[in-house]
Amino acid sequence: MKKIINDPSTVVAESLAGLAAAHADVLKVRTEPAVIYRADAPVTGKVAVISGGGSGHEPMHGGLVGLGMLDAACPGAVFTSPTPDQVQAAAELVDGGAGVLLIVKNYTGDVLNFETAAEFAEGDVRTVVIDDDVAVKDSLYTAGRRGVGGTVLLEKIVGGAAEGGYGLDEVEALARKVISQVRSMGVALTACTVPHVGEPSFVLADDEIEIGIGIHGEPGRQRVPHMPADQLVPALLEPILEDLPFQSGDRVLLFTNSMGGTPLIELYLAHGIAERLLAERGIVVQRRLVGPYVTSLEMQGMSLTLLKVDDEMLRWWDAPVRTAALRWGV
Amino acid sequence: MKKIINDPSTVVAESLAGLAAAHADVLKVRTEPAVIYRADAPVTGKVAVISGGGSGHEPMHGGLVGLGMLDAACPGAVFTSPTPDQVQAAAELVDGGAGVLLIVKNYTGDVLNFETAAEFAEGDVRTVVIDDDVAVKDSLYTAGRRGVGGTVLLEKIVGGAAEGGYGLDEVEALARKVISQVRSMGVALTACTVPHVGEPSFVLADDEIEIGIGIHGEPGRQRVPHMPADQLVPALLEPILEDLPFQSGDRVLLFTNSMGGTPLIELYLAHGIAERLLAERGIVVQRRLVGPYVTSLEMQGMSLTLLKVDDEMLRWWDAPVRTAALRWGV
Amino acid sequence: MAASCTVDGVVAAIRKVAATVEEHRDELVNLDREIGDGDHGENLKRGFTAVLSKLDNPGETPAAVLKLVASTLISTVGGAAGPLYGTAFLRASSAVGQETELTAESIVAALGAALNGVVARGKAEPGDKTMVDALGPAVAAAQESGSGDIAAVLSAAAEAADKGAQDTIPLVARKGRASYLGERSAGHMDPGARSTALLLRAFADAAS
Amino acid sequence: MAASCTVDGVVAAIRKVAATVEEHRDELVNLDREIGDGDHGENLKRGFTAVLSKLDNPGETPAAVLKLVASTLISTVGGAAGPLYGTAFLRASSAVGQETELTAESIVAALGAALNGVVARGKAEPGDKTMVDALGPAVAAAQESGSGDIAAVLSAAAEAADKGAQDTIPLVARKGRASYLGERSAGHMDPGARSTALLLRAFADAAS
Ligand SMILES: Nc1ncnc2c1ncn2[C@@H]1O[C@H](COP(=O)(O)OP(=O)(O)O)[C@@H](O)[C@H]1O
Ligand SMILES: Nc1ncnc2c1ncn2[C@@H]1O[C@H](COP(=O)(O)OP(=O)(O)O)[C@@H](O)[C@H]1O
Ligand SMILES: [Mg+2]
Ligand SMILES: [Mg+2]
Ligand SMILES: [Mg+2]
Ligand SMILES: [Mg+2]
Repeated sequence: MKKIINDPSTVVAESLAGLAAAHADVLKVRTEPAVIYRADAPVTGKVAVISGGGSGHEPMHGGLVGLGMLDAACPGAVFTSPTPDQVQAAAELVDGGAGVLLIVKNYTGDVLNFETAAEFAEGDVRTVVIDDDVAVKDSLYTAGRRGVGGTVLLEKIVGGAAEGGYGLDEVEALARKVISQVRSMGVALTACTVPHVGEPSFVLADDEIEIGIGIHGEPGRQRVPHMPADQLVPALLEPILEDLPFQSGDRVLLFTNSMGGTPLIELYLAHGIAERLLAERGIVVQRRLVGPYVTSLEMQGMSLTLLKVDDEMLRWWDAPVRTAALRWGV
Repeated sequence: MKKIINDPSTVVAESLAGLAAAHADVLKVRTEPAVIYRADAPVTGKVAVISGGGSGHEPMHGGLVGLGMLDAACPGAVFTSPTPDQVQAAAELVDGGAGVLLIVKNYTGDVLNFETAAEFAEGDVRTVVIDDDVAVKDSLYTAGRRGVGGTVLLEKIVGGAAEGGYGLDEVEALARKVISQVRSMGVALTACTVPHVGEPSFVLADDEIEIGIGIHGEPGRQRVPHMPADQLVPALLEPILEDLPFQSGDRVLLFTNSMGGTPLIELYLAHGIAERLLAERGIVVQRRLVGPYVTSLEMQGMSLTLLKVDDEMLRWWDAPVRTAALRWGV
Repeated sequence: MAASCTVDGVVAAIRKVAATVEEHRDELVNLDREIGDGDHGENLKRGFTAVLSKLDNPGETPAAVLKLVASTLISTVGGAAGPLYGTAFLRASSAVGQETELTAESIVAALGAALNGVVARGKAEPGDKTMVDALGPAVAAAQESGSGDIAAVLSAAAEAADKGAQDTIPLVARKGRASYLGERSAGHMDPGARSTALLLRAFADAAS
Repeated sequence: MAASCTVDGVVAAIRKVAATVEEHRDELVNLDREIGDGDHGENLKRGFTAVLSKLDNPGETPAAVLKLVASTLISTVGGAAGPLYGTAFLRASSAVGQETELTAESIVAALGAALNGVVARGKAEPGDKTMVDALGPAVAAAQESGSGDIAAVLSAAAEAADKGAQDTIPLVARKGRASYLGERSAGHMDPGARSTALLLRAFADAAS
């Protein structure tokens, strides 16, 4: 394992120190328990939006803290959900008196830890759980679908609305609407190495890829021979389109995400194919996001996320945002 | 080689198609010869700023085209400088009548091709060559230092000033000042694979790193055993500090760059160490940039760039920019 | 060998558990790499290291110790195992009330309460390939043992947990991260079931 | 064997060069991987493939063919080699003027002009470990051969270029990308010197 670190057990804390130093105009970091929060928190009268999850997915979530997006993010150990006291500390730091929305990705660990925090919390705390990964078959008898790329879109839109003055009920309703309209699917070309493990989380041969990969180095659903981009992109897109389903005339936001190690030259190439396939089906791409936003450390691979948008979602997607990773309009 | 591509010979063209689809509000792409240019070009009365270089360093340069930065970028084949006719086509597309500045990274190929273009160009065309890499010993008898991370800072500052109304003389003078005050140094943990080669450009053992790496997969100056971040960051920073030199009381912009495959969690960790080392020496970090901006495909590694700033540079660094990769103030 | 167990005994047992977790960290990491995300051993190690650092002031009663363990695990482990083991120790703490010495009977009650807590939080059923598949049989065995001897009760529990963990190997996971693998989760032991078996074995060893 | 060479002969020679470049693409890529960035073979292949696609309308004179090659290489090769080889062919084109048949003498002049062009553009000196170390000896050998036979002149040039390319192996690069390696550039043949030797060999073969 070659990484730019000192000690696996201090990676997260040292990285947070660098984040704080780099973006003091946008965010602050507190430790033990670790919370990344808006530099100007709490914003009185604003619904506070909090998320969090295991580290190693950067810029999600810490890089999404700031005006128009998250009020706070709770970073767990690498690929490990944060603990309830982090979430409680975050809520205390950013609660502006208008209620708190917790955005939780659907993993048992995340759900249980946020749930525990919500039980202890004072004030009006709501929780939404995002589960946009179509690679996992949904069922009442399993842990259900995972929360993946759609999380960034959800956090942007909901964060924009909260900044724009939505009350807690409205923010929660908007969040549930976005969750109902967003679907994702990913692929890994290589595995990643968790610092405290020191070895790759799985092994792919030189000509193998893993379709339906999770974002924690969990193996996916299917290991297949590597294929050209013209086949790979539809292999991700088709299951997404069938699932919601997305249909001719639908307006969408297309998010082409790198798992971290896939360079932009490949990502834009894949994005171009996805745009073409959607155009062929009469699906109208109205907004796009391309880049490494929901990553798995250095994993090579990508995911596609499609959100069926309406005017309300577009309005808050377009609203000003100022975070380490996403910034426009300000 | 596992990459999200179809055919090595069409990678650049297909990737440009995706870039154009993703950012139609900011840029346009023309082909044969390939040029990425501002959606609203030419901007009448504005000095046009053009850069370019081999592909594979994304987001540089195409992701830096837009308001407040580059008017056009000329993308060569992967790691191969563009050809003179690309540069000529770019100049024709974006010349707003106030002259053209060509920003060239100091590699023989880039210099010769831009030089050839400049010989043929009409109107007032100036060329500046950036050579900020302290890993290469400068000498009249060699190709000289390479242009690396400093290029992004140069393009932002000069692009801001051109947008702000500077004339060609002023833009050129500012460019030369920035070039004289910026220094960089990089390290590779892993090599990268050029699509048309199909194999890594060099091989590093599991415990080896290459210090002083170039951005084209050229081997660096020194192969050493891997080391903790607390040693690696000073190994990059010290040669930079000694070179200019940077001294106590100096005001700087610190740019911590990923070579592509190094994830943000490691990059911020390294950035934090660099901030601490600079603070210890009384060097005042006034601006920072952290992320993958000057990359070598999927290479794992990083570079540090330090620019000694003055008020003029800060003014144009802070000025609004709207490109695919850098955006603020608008 | 013992019919009762004081606060010191509980503290000693927890130290034994912490040592076991440390010792088996890599094994648990590797099990979790197979069908999860490779952090289970590290998570528990981080949690029990934090527990150890607090055991010099463990409180007055067995319940206080168990509650300290619970809150420390909840605030340091994260992941699925943090809240689940935290809840288990919290419910066990409540179950033993203000007793100053635990009896075999109260230990059986504590184990049952822990199981109920894990099920209430995690909603796993037997056969879902989770820690419940180790803890469930352990509780049943403890209840059936009918012994008044703590060591006997705990060793029956540990043995059943061990078998339960082994029996997770052929199962297809229906809860937790392993469930994403569908059929591919079969053929691997569940890391949480394994850690439950290890914990109970450590308790049994401490009692004997 | 031949005392003169028409436009058709030049076109045939260029086709031969293109075939040679295609054949040796991987070798040139691998040489460039050692001390450069691994694109030299690919760059030349791209350039000569573009040249081939234009050779059906080559123009009327040898000079026109050489100029077509020059401008095509300049606009398709990129990198250091593009402008350098482009300049070489451009200067060679000027040197042969409006002649409709090239003589051994005019070929010697063309080679000399090519060398001067490469040196003017690239500022490399002999021993800098560049294509100049193949082209320089080639020009000298062509001049010294004193033969009136084109094939003899070109084969003397090719032989000298070959030796010149071999002789770059121990050199430390002082120009181009390889110079960044400092001492570590020694022990490898310069890719541009190798491609120059290959080009001249193809010309010689075409003439014989
Ligand atoms: N719903 C659940 N109920 C009971 N146990 C569960 C449940 N989900 C997961 N587990 C247990 O948690 C273990 C994984 O713990 P750990 O690796 O620490 O958390 P994570 O899956 O969040 O990385 C699994 O092996 C399983 O035994
Ligand atoms: N200044 C120079 N003068 C003459 N030849 C040069 C010079 N710089 C580089 N070369 C030649 O160019 C070759 C490299 O060409 P190529 O790989 O196509 O370009 P790049 O180095 O831009 O990738 C070198 O092997 C060398 O022979
Ligand atoms: Mg986990
Ligand atoms: Mg090159
Ligand atoms: Mg786990
Ligand atoms: Mg080269």
